[in-house]
Amino acid sequence: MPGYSGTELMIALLAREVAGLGHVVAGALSPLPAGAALLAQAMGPTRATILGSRRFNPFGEGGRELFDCAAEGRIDAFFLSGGQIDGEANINLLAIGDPNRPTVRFPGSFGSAYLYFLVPKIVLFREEHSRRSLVQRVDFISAPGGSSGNLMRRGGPKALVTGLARFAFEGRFRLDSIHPGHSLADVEAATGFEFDRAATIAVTAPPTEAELRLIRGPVRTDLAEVYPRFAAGM
Amino acid sequence: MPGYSGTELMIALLAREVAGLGHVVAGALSPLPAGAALLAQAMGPTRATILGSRRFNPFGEGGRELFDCAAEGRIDAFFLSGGQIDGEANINLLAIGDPNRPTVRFPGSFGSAYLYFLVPKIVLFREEHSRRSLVQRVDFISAPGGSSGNLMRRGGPKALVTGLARFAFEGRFRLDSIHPGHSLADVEAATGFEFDRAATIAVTAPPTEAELRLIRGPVRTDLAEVYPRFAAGM
Amino acid sequence: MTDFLSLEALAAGIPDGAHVAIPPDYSGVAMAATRALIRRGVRGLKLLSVPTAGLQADLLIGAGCVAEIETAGIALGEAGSAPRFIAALKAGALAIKDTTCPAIHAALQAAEKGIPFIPLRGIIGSDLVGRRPDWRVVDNPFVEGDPILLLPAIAPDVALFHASLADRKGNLWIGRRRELATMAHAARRTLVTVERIQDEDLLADEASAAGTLSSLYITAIAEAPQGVWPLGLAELYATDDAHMALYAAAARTEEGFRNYLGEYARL
Amino acid sequence: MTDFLSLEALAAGIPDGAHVAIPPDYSGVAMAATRALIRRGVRGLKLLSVPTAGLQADLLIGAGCVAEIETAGIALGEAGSAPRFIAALKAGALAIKDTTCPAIHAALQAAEKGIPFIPLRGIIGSDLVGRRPDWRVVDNPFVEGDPILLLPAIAPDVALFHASLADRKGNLWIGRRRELATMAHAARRTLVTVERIQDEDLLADEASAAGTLSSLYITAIAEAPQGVWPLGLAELYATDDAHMALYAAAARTEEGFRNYLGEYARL
Repeated sequence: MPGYSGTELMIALLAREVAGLGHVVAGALSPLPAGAALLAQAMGPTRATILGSRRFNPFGEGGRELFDCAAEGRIDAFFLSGGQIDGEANINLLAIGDPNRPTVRFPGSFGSAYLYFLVPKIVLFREEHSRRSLVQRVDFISAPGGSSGNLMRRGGPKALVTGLARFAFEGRFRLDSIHPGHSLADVEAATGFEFDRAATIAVTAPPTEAELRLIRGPVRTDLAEVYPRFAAGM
Repeated sequence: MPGYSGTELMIALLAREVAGLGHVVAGALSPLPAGAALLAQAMGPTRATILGSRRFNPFGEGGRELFDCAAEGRIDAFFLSGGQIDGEANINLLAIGDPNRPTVRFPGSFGSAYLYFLVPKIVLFREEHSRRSLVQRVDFISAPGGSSGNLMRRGGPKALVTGLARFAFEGRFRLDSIHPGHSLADVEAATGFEFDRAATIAVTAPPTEAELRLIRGPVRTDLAEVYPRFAAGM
Repeated sequence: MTDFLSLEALAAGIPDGAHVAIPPDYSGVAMAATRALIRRGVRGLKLLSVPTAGLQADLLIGAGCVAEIETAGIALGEAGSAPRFIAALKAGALAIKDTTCPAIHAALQAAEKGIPFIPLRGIIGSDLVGRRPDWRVVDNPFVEGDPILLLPAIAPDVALFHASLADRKGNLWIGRRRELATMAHAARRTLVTVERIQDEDLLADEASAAGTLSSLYITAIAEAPQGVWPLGLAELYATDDAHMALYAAAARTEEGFRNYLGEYARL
Repeated sequence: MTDFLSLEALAAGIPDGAHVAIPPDYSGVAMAATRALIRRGVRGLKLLSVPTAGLQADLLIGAGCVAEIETAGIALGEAGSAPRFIAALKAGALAIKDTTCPAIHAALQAAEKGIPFIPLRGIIGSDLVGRRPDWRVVDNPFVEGDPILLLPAIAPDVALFHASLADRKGNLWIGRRRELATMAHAARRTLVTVERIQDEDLLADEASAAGTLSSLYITAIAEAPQGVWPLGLAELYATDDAHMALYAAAARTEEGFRNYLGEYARL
């Protein structure tokens, strides 16, 4: 058994994706990104903004300011997930089946359809790495992974972190590293979309002592403001 | 000699134009409208908002809120003046001659080009009643008195109060009353635009004791916040 | 002039079929007023969540009060998904206008400014666009070959929310929760519940004025201490997590939800 | 990260030719920084008054620092018209973009939202429209036969203003003067002078947070007590009316203005 939990691994890996950036934001219903943003803030020059938090919230204009702030180019990275994520990095946060009468309904598209375009670095995450979550083609595009040439688009997906592996994204996903304890065969079996392989697929570096100390200390404490149940379960 | 000054007469007459309305606003560089709004507030159910005032200012969104508030239909009356006012109620607050190299430059159009359309009742005022100020045709239209049929327009000029007389406006000015001590001949001689005459042209009722008591008391005191020199000179 | 009403009278101010803007769960949800609405059996509401919804919408939907909801997302926070919302949607008993958070903010700002539409970047390429015949993709008239989305303004009939404090003139302390100001500006009428009402004018000093929404925008106020329970209110009280879990469990079934309503809608 | 600079270093942060947004006379005009700009001999500024201008613009214009001004109005308040502005305009030495207050607010809001344009009601029929080739009258795409004005967004290079208070993190107290927030959001860089800097974090409690503009938007701050003089600053000090009258009289002539500058631009 490794000396860290799946949650701790996700937080550490997501934090590494945004390490050193100026302003990193975690959205609604997003405890893993919130943990990652707080960890990046604890380890570097990053400012973490946590939606729903009173303490980690620079905004004075209400709910719209997050989006205006992104449009002004003042947000460097944001995290998005999806009930489904496909090989073109399209994400589905809405529903499976007819959205007017769905067979599965997710919470909703939230700000994804906007922030995916406006924030330079979008880090995709989904702890559940399965053919159910990582699909050939999403049933509904809440936010598209790519856009045609003439559409104003300043940002988009740069990486995908799951419970099994880390992919880079440049038009297609490229498997870069596999987390300790898992194999390429595991990843292939659990991934519903086609992906490229890096020339050398690394073993993901596990959370360091320093990362774990911060995650189990101040990050967990700070998370409890917005995500008390999540923090208590960590 | 009447028992009141020209300033007191203007304030009383402008206040009567907006008496009983819900929300009356006085703009920048506008001591007479400010006095009138404060007098209307002292005499009735009116809420007076005075631009530049801290005390008579409900706005928490900065300078834009006055205009948004008008667009929402929450302002019932506003006052506008003009370096020139013409017979179609066009007003010129900008310049005479080429605006890029004017022979006369007024302070500027301020919010007139907007509020003239959005506030139901615009009361025009100009204490100086002369062929220089009330002209056949303005040199520059800061804000037009009328608009063609298909343009969204919710309000416009309803009356003009000068140091000599009071006109109603419905596409053309109609002389309704002449202030005490002046004659129709005085008005005709001093007016640069053509105007209609009411069937009976009244003598303007001079300021009442009650109006003068309020003008010389709380209105003057309240005006001193934004217009200290004006209030001191009253 | 702002009216000061009882909670029941306030709820009576929202007619059947009204288009009602409601805040997100962290921003002062008028839960006591929501229970009053359910008690009086309001029907056919069109909810606009600004920009997301939670317990309030789930309760109203479950109680049969809602014909349509426009929302960027709905869930019960850490208590999970919104069960009555999902059940109603699956049953075809609820019309939905799916959207994205900044589109709601921008459309309310358009109403606030009295403009008929407002452009917004991004979004094009999302399947949301195809589901919104009221949205338009046009070419930016200022630049060749630059498609952009236009959103029509949204002016709700009513904004309904809760604030910590009002004064006797009807001014409200909203602090940093300025989406409440935008909602009130955009809406035709604004109905508010508050924890308490103080004598001192909130606009009398600039420190409190900075977080105050003027009575100019407030139609009526009802005092409702703990009026956001079981949700939390900023500095004053936290979300009642145990109750949220209880609700989430009960509302899994229609019967459980009915029992919950019978017990708690009386509060 | 917000830098803390001397007044001279702050002024050095505004290059020749910069597009600079400035607030109206009642909203925290950075007069000490303006005098520092004049001392360093800045040239070719494009001023944007938000939405009106006064002493600051008149001084900068008289001192030859300004190539162009966009404004809805300019005057010295009760001290009368802006003499150096009028003289420069009559001499053909100043380019002017005449506008109307809400058009400036709306265009800054467009920049704040990252949208390329924003519609605005009214205005059509004003001769202002013919003087603004950058504005467009279009048909509302949502309704037949409804002409409306579109304004391009304005994103200034710099917003320059004064606030009463900053904290060590670079957060600013702006209270109800939210046009300062809009300016800072819309501008690429924001340079600010303040009366004083406190140790306590302005965002630490919700009461002060409600009137606080985050350091996220603040490029640099210089301490400049009485930094708005001879204008006034909200609750702290009133406009120096005697000085305004002195300036208005002096600036009637070029020579009087030069003498004034010699005496007061050193402050």
